[in-house]
Amino acid sequence: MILQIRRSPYNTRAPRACTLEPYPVRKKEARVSALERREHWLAKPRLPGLVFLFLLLGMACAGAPQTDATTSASRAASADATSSATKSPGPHRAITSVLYDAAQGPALRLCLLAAGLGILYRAWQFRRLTRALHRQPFARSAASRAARVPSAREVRRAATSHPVMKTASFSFHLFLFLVPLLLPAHNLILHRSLHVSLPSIPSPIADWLTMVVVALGAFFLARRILVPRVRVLSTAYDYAVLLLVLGPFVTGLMAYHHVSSSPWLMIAHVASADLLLLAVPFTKLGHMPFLIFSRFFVSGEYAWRQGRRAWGGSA
Amino acid sequence: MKSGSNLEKTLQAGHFAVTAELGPPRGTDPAPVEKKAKLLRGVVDAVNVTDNQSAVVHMSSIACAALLLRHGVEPVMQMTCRDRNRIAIQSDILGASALGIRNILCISGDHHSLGDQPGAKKVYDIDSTQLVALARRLRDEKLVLASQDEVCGEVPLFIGTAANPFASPYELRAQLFAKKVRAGADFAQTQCVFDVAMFADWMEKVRSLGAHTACRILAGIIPLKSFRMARYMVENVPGIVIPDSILTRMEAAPKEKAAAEGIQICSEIIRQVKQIEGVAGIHIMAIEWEHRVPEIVEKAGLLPRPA
Amino acid sequence: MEAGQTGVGRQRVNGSTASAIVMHRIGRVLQRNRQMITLSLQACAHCALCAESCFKYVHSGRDPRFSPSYKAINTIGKIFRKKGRLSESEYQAVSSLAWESCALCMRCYCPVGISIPSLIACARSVCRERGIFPR
Amino acid sequence: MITAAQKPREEIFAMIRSYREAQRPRDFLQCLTVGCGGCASICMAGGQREILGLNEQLTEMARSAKVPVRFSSVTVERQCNPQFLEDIEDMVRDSDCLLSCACGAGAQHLGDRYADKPVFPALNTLFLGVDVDTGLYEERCRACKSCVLGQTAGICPLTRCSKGVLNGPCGGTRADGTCEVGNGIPCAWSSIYERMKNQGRLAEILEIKPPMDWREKGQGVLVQAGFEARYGRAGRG
Repeated sequence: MILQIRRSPYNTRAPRACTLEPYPVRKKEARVSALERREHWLAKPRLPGLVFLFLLLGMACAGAPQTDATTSASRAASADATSSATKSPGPHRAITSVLYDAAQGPALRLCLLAAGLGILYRAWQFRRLTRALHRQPFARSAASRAARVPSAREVRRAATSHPVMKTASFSFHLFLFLVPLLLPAHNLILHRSLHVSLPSIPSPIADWLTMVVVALGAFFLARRILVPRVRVLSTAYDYAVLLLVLGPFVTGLMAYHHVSSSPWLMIAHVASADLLLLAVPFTKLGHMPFLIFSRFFVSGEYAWRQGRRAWGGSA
Repeated sequence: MKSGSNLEKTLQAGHFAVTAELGPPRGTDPAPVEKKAKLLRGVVDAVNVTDNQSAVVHMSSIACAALLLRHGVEPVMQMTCRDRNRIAIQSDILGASALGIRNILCISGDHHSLGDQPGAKKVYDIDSTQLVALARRLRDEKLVLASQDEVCGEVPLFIGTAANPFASPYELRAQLFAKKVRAGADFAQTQCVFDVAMFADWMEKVRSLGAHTACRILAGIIPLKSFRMARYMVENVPGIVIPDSILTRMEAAPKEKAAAEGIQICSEIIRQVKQIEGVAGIHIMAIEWEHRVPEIVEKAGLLPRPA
Repeated sequence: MEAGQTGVGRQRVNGSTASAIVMHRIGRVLQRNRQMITLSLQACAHCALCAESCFKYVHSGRDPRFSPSYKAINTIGKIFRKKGRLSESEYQAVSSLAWESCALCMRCYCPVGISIPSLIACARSVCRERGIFPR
Repeated sequence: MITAAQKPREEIFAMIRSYREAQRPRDFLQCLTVGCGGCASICMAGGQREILGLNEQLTEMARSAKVPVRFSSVTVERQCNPQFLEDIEDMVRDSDCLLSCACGAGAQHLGDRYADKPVFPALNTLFLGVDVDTGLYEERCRACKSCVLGQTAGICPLTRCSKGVLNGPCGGTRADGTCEVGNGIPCAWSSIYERMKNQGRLAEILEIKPPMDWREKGQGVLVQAGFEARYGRAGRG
């Protein structure tokens, strides 16, 4: 089934042969492969980021046994059914509970720390790359004052993105952030360890929202595969990061529905969440901080506010 | 003797010249011109005829000057660069000279967007300095701009220019005046003087450049009718500086006495300006107040005019 | 920031000196924009939402090779990754992408806020340093 | 680059509507809005985004005024280049009138190329300017064909002085250095004086500049050196 994106508002003329050879989606298949394939995604400039990633994970696991005093108490108290804590906590505890403690305890803190540092680094890098714009006063002669300027509403209305894509990506990102924050299970853990918790939404709704997120993820995956202009850009790296993002949601969903009772499921859930947090500043998920800095501070046609900075730093 | 005009004779003789200003009517009725001419005859050496002042349509300066000649008053025809290109300007100068008009004042002219025809196409083909040079070339070499064949007949002209010592950038104003003198100006009428210290400073710079000998400088004088007029001039007319002392005096004066106070201030300024070395006369710009000019000149002790 | 590239290639052999100078100048261009290029290319989520805002893409019957992100990645991305050491044919491909398929009208919309025109302009300046101009 | 701004929508629609009544073509009038990817795009007047907004607005106006007009749109790279106008030949064949969203030059070029169909301008070409900032453009040059920037430290008296004076500031400068015309327009000559003073070229301001030579100012034709042979001597003068 070829996903036929609705005709975009861009070309309202009646479909008709255009002098250039029309562009059938099907034939594109051959032409796309003719384009030179991209090198292996490991050769990307992102290599340092990924090496840093694996290093951190290894360190986290190594550091787990010594520092788990605090968490084991909380784990024992919770005695939640998901973890296989039924066996008595003998000296050689199962590797799964060790990993689970590590993933939930120090690894989480470490990943949060690394993500925070990463975002700070991006902020500093961003500051160094842009320079402050000094607005000089300008004077308008009568003639140019009369020139008509399309109102902001008109400009926004002729925005350049699809309505379908806009709603899909907006809801995807919204739930992506909301679900983990407002999940009752997460708040439980948060409350027990820090005695503070965010308001949480009822579990069935959270569950339904997770399914929406996973569905949207699938939609984006399909779009990446089927829409030619996206496929030509996509590399294995994009697919990997997309799956990385969906990882915690899928495993969380499986855990919630007890698809399998093996402890590895929870470990996978928490580990993938840590990985996701860690990946934000160092991989293409860095478009999150970039968007905030660029669309808020850099002046440009699509800047949300009157940007006070411009690209081209002091260098 | 460059033109034989009465103004030139007075200035050559070293007398303290007095000129006034007259706005042509906004129509064809010659009566107001005649009335004003009668008021000013014998009181002043020459009368400026404005050329569509502040870009508002009036009778043309040449026609009104010719009417003044008929009434025995010597006109100073103002010529702006706003309305005519170089062909029209040169033909107008030749026409005016043929009609017997001897004095010409070369000014840039107020911008047309300030007047009643903002939609007009601006000309500004040449600017005031180039107009002065053009007039001198016509008079001395009898040659039209950029051509070598002589015009027939003499072109006696006494060339005047405007100078505004009170407009920014101030340091440049003296040198700008010297530039116009080098271009060929014979006399100059400055913007209205209220801040005498600033005017003296400008005169001092002009003297250091030695421009005050070749070109006679007439200080511009405007009698203030009311405080409202003074405030309007300060805020809206560019290049006019009225010190606070005069403004407070005008504000203090009661309504009916304001005019008398204005004339009093005017004569004080004239007396102070006369002491400044290099000032060869005054130019009284009393538009629509011509009937008060005799009183001002008399108060300044400049009557009777030299024959 | 003139770090790094100064010591490059002063051999006496004429041919290689000339190319060394070219490489030095390309290095300087890349060095000046290094951070902006890496940051932008990393931030690009390959979502291809910028395509619809590009009239060349729309007018060419939506050929993906005209989408701004494709142009940016396949011009400056490739140059940057290989530090400017591209073969002649690759440079021709880059120059055709940077000049013929892009009018540099600065209007491509990127939801993330990447300045695609600067990337393509940077690719153009590298091509110019290399002595390659639009056909 | 050439800076332009959109005409009021009512004026554009009035042009098309008057043509519609005059012609009475078949059931509806097909109008092709031709955008331009060059200067009109950069100054946000005639780029693809603007012509889409324009088409939506005009369609609404047509519907509310019950005038059967349909708007289609295409954006070419530059309307001032014959090669790019060839690409849209078939679309023009299917349209009844053209709405050009390019500068004056582009609109006329489109009109010359497709002379059998009316071409309506959607933009008012304003000036040759610089993009000071996103969406903010200032005039710099009037293309007077004999540049005097060398004498005035790079500030054009013909464009940025409202009277185009060549010899020093006129008497009408306000106290804060702005022009008598008002609304804060800076006096070009004040800034020229400042710059010349900083560059130590004050004496040059005091030279009397002769009047500008306005010859060769009719329809400009440029034949670059070395191309005369190709296009024959530019003898018409």
